[in-house]
Amino acid sequence: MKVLKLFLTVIFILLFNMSPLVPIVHASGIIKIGSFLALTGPASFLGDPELKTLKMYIDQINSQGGVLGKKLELVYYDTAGHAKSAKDIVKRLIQKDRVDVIIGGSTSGTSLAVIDIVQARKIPFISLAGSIKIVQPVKKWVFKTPHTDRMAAAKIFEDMKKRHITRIALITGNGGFDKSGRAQCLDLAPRYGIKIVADESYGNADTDMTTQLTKIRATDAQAILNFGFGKAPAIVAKNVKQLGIRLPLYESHGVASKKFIALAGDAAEGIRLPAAALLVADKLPDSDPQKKVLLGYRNMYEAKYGPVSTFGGHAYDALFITVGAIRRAGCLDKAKIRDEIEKTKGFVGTGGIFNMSPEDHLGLGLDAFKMLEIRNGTWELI
Amino acid sequence: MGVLLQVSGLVKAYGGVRAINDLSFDVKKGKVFSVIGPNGAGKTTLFNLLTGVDTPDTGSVNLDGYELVGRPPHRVAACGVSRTFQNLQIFHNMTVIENVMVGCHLRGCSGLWSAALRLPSLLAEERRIRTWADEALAFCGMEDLAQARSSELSYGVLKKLEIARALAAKPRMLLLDEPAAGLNDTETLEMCELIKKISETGVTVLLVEHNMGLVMDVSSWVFVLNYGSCLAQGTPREIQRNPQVIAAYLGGETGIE
Amino acid sequence: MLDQLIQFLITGITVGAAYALVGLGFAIIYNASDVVNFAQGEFVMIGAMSAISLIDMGIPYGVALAAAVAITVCVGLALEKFAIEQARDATVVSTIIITIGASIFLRGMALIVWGKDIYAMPPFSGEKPIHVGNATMLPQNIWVMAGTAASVLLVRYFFNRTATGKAILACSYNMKAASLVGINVRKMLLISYGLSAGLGALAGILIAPITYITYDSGVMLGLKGFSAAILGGMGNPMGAVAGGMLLGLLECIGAGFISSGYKDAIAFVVILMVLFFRPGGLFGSAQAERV
Amino acid sequence: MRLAGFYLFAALVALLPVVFPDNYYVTVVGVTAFFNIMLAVGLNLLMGYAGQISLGHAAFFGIGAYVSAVTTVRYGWNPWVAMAAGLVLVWLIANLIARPILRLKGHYLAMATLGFGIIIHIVLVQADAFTGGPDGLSGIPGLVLFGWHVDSDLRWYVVAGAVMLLYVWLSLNIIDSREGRALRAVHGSEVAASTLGIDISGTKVRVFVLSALMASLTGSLFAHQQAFVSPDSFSFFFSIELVTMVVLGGLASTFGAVFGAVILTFLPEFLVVFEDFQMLIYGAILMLIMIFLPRGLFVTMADRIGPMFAGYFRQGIRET
Repeated sequence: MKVLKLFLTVIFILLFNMSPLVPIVHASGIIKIGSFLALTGPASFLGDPELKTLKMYIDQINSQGGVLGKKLELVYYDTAGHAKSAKDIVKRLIQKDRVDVIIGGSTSGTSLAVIDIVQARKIPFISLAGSIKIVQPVKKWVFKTPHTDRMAAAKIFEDMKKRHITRIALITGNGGFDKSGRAQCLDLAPRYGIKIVADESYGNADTDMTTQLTKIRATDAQAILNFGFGKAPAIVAKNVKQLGIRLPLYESHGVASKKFIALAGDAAEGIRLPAAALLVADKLPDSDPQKKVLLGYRNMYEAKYGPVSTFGGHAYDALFITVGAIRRAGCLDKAKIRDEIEKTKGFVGTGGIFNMSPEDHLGLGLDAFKMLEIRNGTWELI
Repeated sequence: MGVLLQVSGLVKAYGGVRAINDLSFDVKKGKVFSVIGPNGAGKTTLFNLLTGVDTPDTGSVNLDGYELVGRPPHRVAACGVSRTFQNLQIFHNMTVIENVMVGCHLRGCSGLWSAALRLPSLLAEERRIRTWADEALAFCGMEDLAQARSSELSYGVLKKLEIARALAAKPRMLLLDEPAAGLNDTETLEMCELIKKISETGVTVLLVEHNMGLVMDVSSWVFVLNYGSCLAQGTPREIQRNPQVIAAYLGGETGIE
Repeated sequence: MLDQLIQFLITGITVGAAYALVGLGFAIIYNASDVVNFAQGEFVMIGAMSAISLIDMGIPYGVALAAAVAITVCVGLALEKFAIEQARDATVVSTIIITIGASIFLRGMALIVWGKDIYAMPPFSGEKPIHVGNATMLPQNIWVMAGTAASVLLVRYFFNRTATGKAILACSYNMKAASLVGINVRKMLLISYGLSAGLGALAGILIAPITYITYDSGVMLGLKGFSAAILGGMGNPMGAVAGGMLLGLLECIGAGFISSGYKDAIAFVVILMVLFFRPGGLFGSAQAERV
Repeated sequence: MRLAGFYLFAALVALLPVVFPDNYYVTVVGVTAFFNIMLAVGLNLLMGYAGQISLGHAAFFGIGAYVSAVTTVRYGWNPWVAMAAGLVLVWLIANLIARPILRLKGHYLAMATLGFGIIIHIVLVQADAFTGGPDGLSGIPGLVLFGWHVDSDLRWYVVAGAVMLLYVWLSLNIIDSREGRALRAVHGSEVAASTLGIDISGTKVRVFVLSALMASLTGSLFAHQQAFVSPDSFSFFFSIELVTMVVLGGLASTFGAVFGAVILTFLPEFLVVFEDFQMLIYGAILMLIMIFLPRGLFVTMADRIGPMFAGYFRQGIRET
């Protein structure tokens, strides 16, 4: 008897714990946008501005009456950059929170991990991560807004070609962004007549990269290319300076934020990197169609949170592409929203002007990237 | 009666100190052979060498034709040597009966896979092991305690449990390391009876003990160890009268009676 | 080639010095209480973070550094008082989990206090590279090496010459005996936690200008410090220092001559090999079970 | 009555999806919990019963998962063949490293297993031509059981649940056998065990290999269920989480490991609402449980709730 009672109690406790978690009936009058972002962990500097941007603009849209007369609601969770948690979270978003669209995946790993699920569950998903593998080959339900690592590599190689650089040293971290960028560089370099004479790697939590750079110094490289994000590229920049290496240093779009300049200090001077126009918005000619959008986003973000980065801009683009698609679809039918996202044409975002098509789920050209050089602690267009 | 154990030229040094210094002796089959000596005489070291827990520098230990030196403890055990410990080595994570069932390890043969799948052969063997363990417990008069947790038992009972566990292996030779240490008079008396009973079943007993009353009562041969060497050996009566032994034990004042 | 080797050695020794300090902290606590404190890396992070915050507040450099060490020491004392002391009778594995829990807790605290930002600390004395042949180093590299050397000497002095140090050593040999001869074991444990926390903070402050600090920087450094202490032999503080130096050099030589991608793997393979052939670490003694 | 607790548990596992067929916590988190239980039960054999700590258990989990992933995705192998290949590889590796590693004791053993786990993780990250690097490998085919496609969350619940129950059953069986007692004896006192004829290193090696094989099989299932693998699922953080599961539930108790795995799977799900405070709370909970219930949640609970109830689950619970 006692056993039975206890067993029932256990069951009861389990049920009690479950009851608030039983799927909530989808409330009409709300459009649910699900999001999974790297809010902690090494990639948190991506997820953080992305979340802030989404929150800020969803509040703004709601205060202006919402979309189709419905309010937007953001449901988000932290992946800490882990692919396994991203998968579980996306399932949770679809199954438990019953979101209408998903915007998120700060890192390529987390984005790639959830593709199978969104494809199977047929839900529109706009990724905020860089890897070209996310949209190539094209997956029906998967889109993305950031420029690809392949575009970044191409942009850098174009610039190198202009400077008659043919032999470069590559140094990358061990994260997904770094590794994927490295693969694209290795793949693209021959097309630009560039030979990679050193291919070094570091751990993203390492404290010092002088060893790798010393090896690079001993080669006949004419420039150094560092694909990475977070604190490591700043250490690389400082170590390059410390070792007295006078080669041009290229960084990727992973360091397109004021933070990098602040961290690297003097060592940042002269570094070139490809980045979205957002960083140099005020230096664009007034005729540039992006200028108004960029200044608008930047001013609003900086008024509320401080220095802007291009990463938050990706979330801006994804949110407004989604909102536009929902408006055009006129309903919350997921297939219709997806079709409309795919039909996005001439959308002026922070990353560039998006022209999507069934063959291109990104819709940005190489011209969306600007080549920048850091001078006197800020970016200059070159 | 033949000789079961032949020890010859055994040496073990720790650092520069020779804990066991060129020992040689024979143990006769089915008798109680006691090793006595003051603290630090090397008694426990000797037991460790005999059971493979420690390896001698030189010398040989021969059990009925098998050389034990160089064998790891579990192989020595497989030759029929079982022991108890001065500092109790009870498996506190098991019940009393389980402790004794571990003692039956050598008498079983089932492996991990048959256990995992609970094959019929395993079940049959488990039943046999259980019976043997019950017998060993009963032999030591502990049959009521089979399901008790070993952590709840008194020191005296644990001493007996170690003996039951060692007996469960059906050894040819049993090494008892100070079985009466820490026991009260009644318990010591019981222990004395138990050792005699074990000896009667034909198991050769090698005993290390400080309680001279018990040693003189149960032993058929006493071996006196001093600084790793043999001081004297003989029947209990001879040892009690040996002036060297009396001198070693503080001029005979501490009661070799 | 020689120039390269010198550069690798400079880097290796600097990195190794930081590992050594963290490893020393592990060894001191282990010696006093047989506990491996996996929150040691968090002391490094807290030390560096506090120093940076205090400097940002406009507090004079030297005062800020001293205050940062003091803050970390307080954290170390609190950890001993509120976690370790409460779990006196816990088994080895339980204490491992407790200190892992503590490290997660401290990291969580840092996340709330300092956020996810990356912090940089101004170097002690400028950033002008010093040339050693064709190799270069920063003034901060010298600070790291000198700071480590000084603290190692101080720790040695403390344990070999002072009454408190000897008392802690006594606890490490036999806690019961130590308390019987009138040593306040509780107090000695507190002191050793304070000391390790202080050493961790010092490590953090020394390396912060070379690298950058985030709330989760402690994880890697803690792991490397633990490896250093094990490599040297857990019971031997000077072994931990040697282990740290060796680990730093291994990484740099491995990265320099074999493969930078596998440099950590190379270091761990060497550690495994050492343990396989010397199960008590390089300078430790293997423990034997007493029968 | 030997397996009464097991039958109760099995009934609960079987009933949950019937009552909540499309509940996220049952069919999604539940499956994750099953994988964690499988790993924890295997690790508990090694840690709880044989007393050998391992901070590198995730490595075997990872090897199994990656062998399945790489061979099916890159070479088109049949998943079952891939699974067997994973087991063979893990068997080889485990046998190779078991003897030297298990000679170590205490913190040295912890370091060696930790180091092994980290080495494997680095290989998974760096050998990107093969493993896909940090981005991982996707497109792993699902399992087909006699024409029955395991393709929905509910079906995975059934498969993973069945294998999980099998693991629990195996573990309960092993503990209560000659070999299981030998394991526990090695933990209790190595010297006494050896003088009773137990081959210490052989026993340790066997259980090490067994728990590695259990992890490998779990890894293969995990890879097919996720259809995607990436190295961060197999990092040393996860190894430590596994150890925490085992210790949190209570060492040397199969159901303790089950309980610990369930708690640690669900805890983060409930803590997500705390956002930035999540880590702080998680750390605090871990510390508090281990400080105040050092024998583990489940073991302490089983002891306190009463002898009747505890009797069903207490099989093999450590007595100290």
